[in-house]
Amino acid sequence: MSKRMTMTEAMGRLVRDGDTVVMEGFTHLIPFAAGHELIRQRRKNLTLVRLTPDLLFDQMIAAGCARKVIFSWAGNPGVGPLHAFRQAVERGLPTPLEIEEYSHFGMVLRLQAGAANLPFLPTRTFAGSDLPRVNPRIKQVRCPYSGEELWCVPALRPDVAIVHAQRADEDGNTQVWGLVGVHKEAAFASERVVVVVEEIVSRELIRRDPNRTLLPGFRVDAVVEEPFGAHPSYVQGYYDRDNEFYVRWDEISREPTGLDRYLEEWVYGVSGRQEYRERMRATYERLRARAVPCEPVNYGY
Amino acid sequence: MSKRMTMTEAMGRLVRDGDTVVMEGFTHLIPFAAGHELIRQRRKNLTLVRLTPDLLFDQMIAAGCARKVIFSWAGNPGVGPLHAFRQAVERGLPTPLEIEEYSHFGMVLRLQAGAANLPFLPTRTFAGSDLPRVNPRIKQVRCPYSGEELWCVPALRPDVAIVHAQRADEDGNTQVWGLVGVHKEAAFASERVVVVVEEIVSRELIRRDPNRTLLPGFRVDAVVEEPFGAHPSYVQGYYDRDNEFYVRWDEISREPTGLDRYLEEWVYGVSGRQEYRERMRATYERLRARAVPCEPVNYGY
Amino acid sequence: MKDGFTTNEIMVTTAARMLRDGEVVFVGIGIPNMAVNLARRTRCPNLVLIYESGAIGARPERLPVSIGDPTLVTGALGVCSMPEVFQYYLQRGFIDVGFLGAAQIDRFGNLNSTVIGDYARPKVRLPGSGGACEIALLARRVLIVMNHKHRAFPERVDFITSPGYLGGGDEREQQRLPGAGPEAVITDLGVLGFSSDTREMVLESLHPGATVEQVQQETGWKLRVASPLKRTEPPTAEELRVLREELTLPGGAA
Amino acid sequence: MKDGFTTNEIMVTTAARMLRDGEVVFVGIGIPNMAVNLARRTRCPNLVLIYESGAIGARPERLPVSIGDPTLVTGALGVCSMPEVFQYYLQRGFIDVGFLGAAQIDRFGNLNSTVIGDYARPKVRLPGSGGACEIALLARRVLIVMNHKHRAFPERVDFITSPGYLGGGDEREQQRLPGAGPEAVITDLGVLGFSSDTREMVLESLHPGATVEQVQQETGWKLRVASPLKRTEPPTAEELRVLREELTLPGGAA
Repeated sequence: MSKRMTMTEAMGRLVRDGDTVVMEGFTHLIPFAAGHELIRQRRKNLTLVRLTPDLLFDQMIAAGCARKVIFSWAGNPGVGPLHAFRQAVERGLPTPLEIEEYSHFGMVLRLQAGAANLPFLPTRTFAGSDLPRVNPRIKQVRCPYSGEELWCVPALRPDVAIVHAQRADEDGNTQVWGLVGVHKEAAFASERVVVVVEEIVSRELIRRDPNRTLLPGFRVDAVVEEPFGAHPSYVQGYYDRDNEFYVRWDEISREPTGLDRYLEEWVYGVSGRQEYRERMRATYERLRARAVPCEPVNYGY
Repeated sequence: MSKRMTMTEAMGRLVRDGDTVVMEGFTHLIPFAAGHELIRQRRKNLTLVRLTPDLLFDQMIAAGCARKVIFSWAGNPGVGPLHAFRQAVERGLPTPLEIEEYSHFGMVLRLQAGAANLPFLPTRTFAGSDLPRVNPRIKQVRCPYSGEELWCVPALRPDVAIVHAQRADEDGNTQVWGLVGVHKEAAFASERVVVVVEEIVSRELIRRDPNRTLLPGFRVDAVVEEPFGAHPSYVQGYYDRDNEFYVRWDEISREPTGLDRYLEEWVYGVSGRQEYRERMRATYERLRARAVPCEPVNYGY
Repeated sequence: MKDGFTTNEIMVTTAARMLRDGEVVFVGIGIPNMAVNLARRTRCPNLVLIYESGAIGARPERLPVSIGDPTLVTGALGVCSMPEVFQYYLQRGFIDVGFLGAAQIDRFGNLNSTVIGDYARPKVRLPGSGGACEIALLARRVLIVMNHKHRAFPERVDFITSPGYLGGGDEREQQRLPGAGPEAVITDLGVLGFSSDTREMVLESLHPGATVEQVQQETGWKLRVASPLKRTEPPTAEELRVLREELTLPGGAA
Repeated sequence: MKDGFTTNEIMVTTAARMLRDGEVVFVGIGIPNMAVNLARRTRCPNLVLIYESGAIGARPERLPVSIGDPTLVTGALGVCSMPEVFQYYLQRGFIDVGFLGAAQIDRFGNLNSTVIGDYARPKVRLPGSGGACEIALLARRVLIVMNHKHRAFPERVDFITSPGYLGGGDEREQQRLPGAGPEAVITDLGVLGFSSDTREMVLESLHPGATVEQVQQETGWKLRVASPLKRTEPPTAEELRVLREELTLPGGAA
């Protein structure tokens, strides 16, 4: 049963004002095309969930989509701070932003507990850190065997997961390779799942390599084909990370006017990722991946 | 650094009398060659760990290797009971066998907790079952968020994991496809790890498809190349399950004399898996997998 | 085969008809496997077959002998680890239907696949839970398939491996078990449900040729009978054709 | 570059020399990344590079700009999910060395990468923990790399993101923190260790050209100095060649 939608349809039908939205991807596979569409649709009061808010949430915060961010590391990797995020946290501009903060391990476990339908999961991190002091959701649990106190985090169950991936079939059976981050846990933890892929492929191609499947179609509500949809992040086997843009973002976002100009030109000023891609043809060509194919394995018996 | 050993060396150096040994593989990749070598080396007082003891532990119990079995389903799938296991449990023959019993989910979580270095993991199974009544290691833990009582199991930390896989390089970097079961958790939970593979391949072949890697070499103490080493179970892409043998085992093992004859002929009576394979050439040919290759994916950027 | 079909065939077709298109089904071997594959080839082309071994959306070319058969992987939609299948699929609530069988079932649908006699001094040591305990608790609908024999239908099971309605009534809710409890028991004689108040087993449908007396004789307590008592629809010609032509095991029927 | 090498270069070579061949190292970006790659190309060919992104045994062709760079995957020995990297690798105790940096470090090696000022009303909001908190607790050896500036070396950090020795002495053991605590702090001026009794920071080695006075001036408390105080060995010609020829970022030094 085809679950194919346009990005406009998928974001319009599956993401509502006030939703908790997880948009994972650790450097790899960050769903920028989806985020831009949410900005264009002027979605409001979202609770945004990512380990690393990255440029994606910086843009969504600046555009006024976010009420709250749940995260563990908010920076522009190797470049500097996220200016819009800092403005919002330090000065409440353009509007106040609530934050809920963990370490990476804590965030990972919140999603894993959600995916496993457990109310909590224990961990050996957090001991001696001030994080539990400022985040009362980080609690302790006593081990019924050793008697020791472990720290623990509560399950996170977002309303929607938006998952960028290399490929899926029309039914939503989704495959990923390269860094997989916490994609699977984010999708299983959430009530609804939108998958955005570089290409929709045949069901047969998926079935020829079942070990690469991240999500089965029945766990997916919409599949959107959006080539270059993770730019300026990257997709292994498709295009490289646009490191130059990550550096330029520091300048663009330093002043709200620069950031607004960027949104005007590259988000509000395009109809969607197709137009963005066309206007960025030279960049697309520059970043295109060279071929480093793996060897096939045999699934016969 | 090459970790290559013969099966005799690997079992001799890494498995000691009295050890707790996990030998996983859910139907797929059951390490029979390793088990037979342990029988030949007359290893004693082992605590054997598998979800499904299968013919492998039936043979090891009959041969007197086992003091205890930790398990969740002891049968010959689709055929009938495990006769040696039953003899030992029901009548203490040839020697008494201690058992410690969970459901599959419980066993999986014991290994997962061991792999994660947690003292326990919670679960929603076991409620209303008599299993916690007969196994006091299954306890309850109170969720510090909801207040609800969940069941939980303690971590399992075996002395040795023996892991059968399709291929590894000399350093022990190990790849698996098809059913992966609880292989990764078994290996990470254990103090020592022996990997048995159908073929040792080049480091470059491993590096060309890093997403297929189950275990990194630094987690592995020995790599043994043993083609047909999982027979009568199967290896996806190499050979089919010997379903006929599983049916025949019911007859072979029904009387201790039949079972002893089998051990005499196929375990004690061969020097190792190479001789076994040569004496079973027709079976090996019959079971050989046809080619059903996957499509390569691109790892470039 | 006095009615033109075997008892296995009517069990398979009856079980197959309880499935709804698009459901995600945790499949076992034997009759449940036949039932799911029959349903997929007739009324429910969009069934998703999941095996506790980790095969997702399997498309078996041959009838699998075990739930870890290689044919469940070749051409499957996906493969996942067993920690994932139990946590992210079953415990998360994504399994619509789970099939169970057992050595014993009692008046309140509790299942025993662990031991006959005392646990510490077993008369017969059975295989144990496998994934049955968690399927009984965590699948949305639980269907049980068993041969109807007196020794398999005692009033109380010797050991509760997989809980049904425990002591009956609202005991399952009282003890806060997850899941709704078993929905139906499909035997070689008929179909049994569970009464909505006492939660005891009720004979709801008789297979062609079977009688209430016969069912009572093979049941270890005074069995309640629904009124009206239905007659199970016999397998259609098309169902029998699929079963006999497409779903035979290599070397014999399942 | 008055001594023929930059401060970054001596930090990198000093950090690289603290690694032992065969160790499994959790790598960050910047100087730790340079250090690990330098060590791998000189004294420690069997180092295993692991990134919290899930890349195992990476063999980067170019210097990664981030710890999730695609070059960490192409040609790696393996890839695992982040739940696995934190649980099966780091928490399980298989990471021998973790590198950390921070905006602030205090007398007892506690690190702050969360906030300057009050948490609820921050003067400067920093990025936060990332994986630092768990690396500080769960890696077997923790090495810290920071520029030695007065504002980065206060007597007490504003916020403990990643615990060092807390209030010093045996407080870390008292509070039953896992792990041994930080081993060394490598700065642009020298190398500091921690005293085995009070657990306060001790200047152990001065880089060429640096003075004790200069280090004290950039430190927010009265700094203990080891006796004898060592001089850091300057980078060798071979180390500098590898750094300059093989480990430059596309478009500039790391």
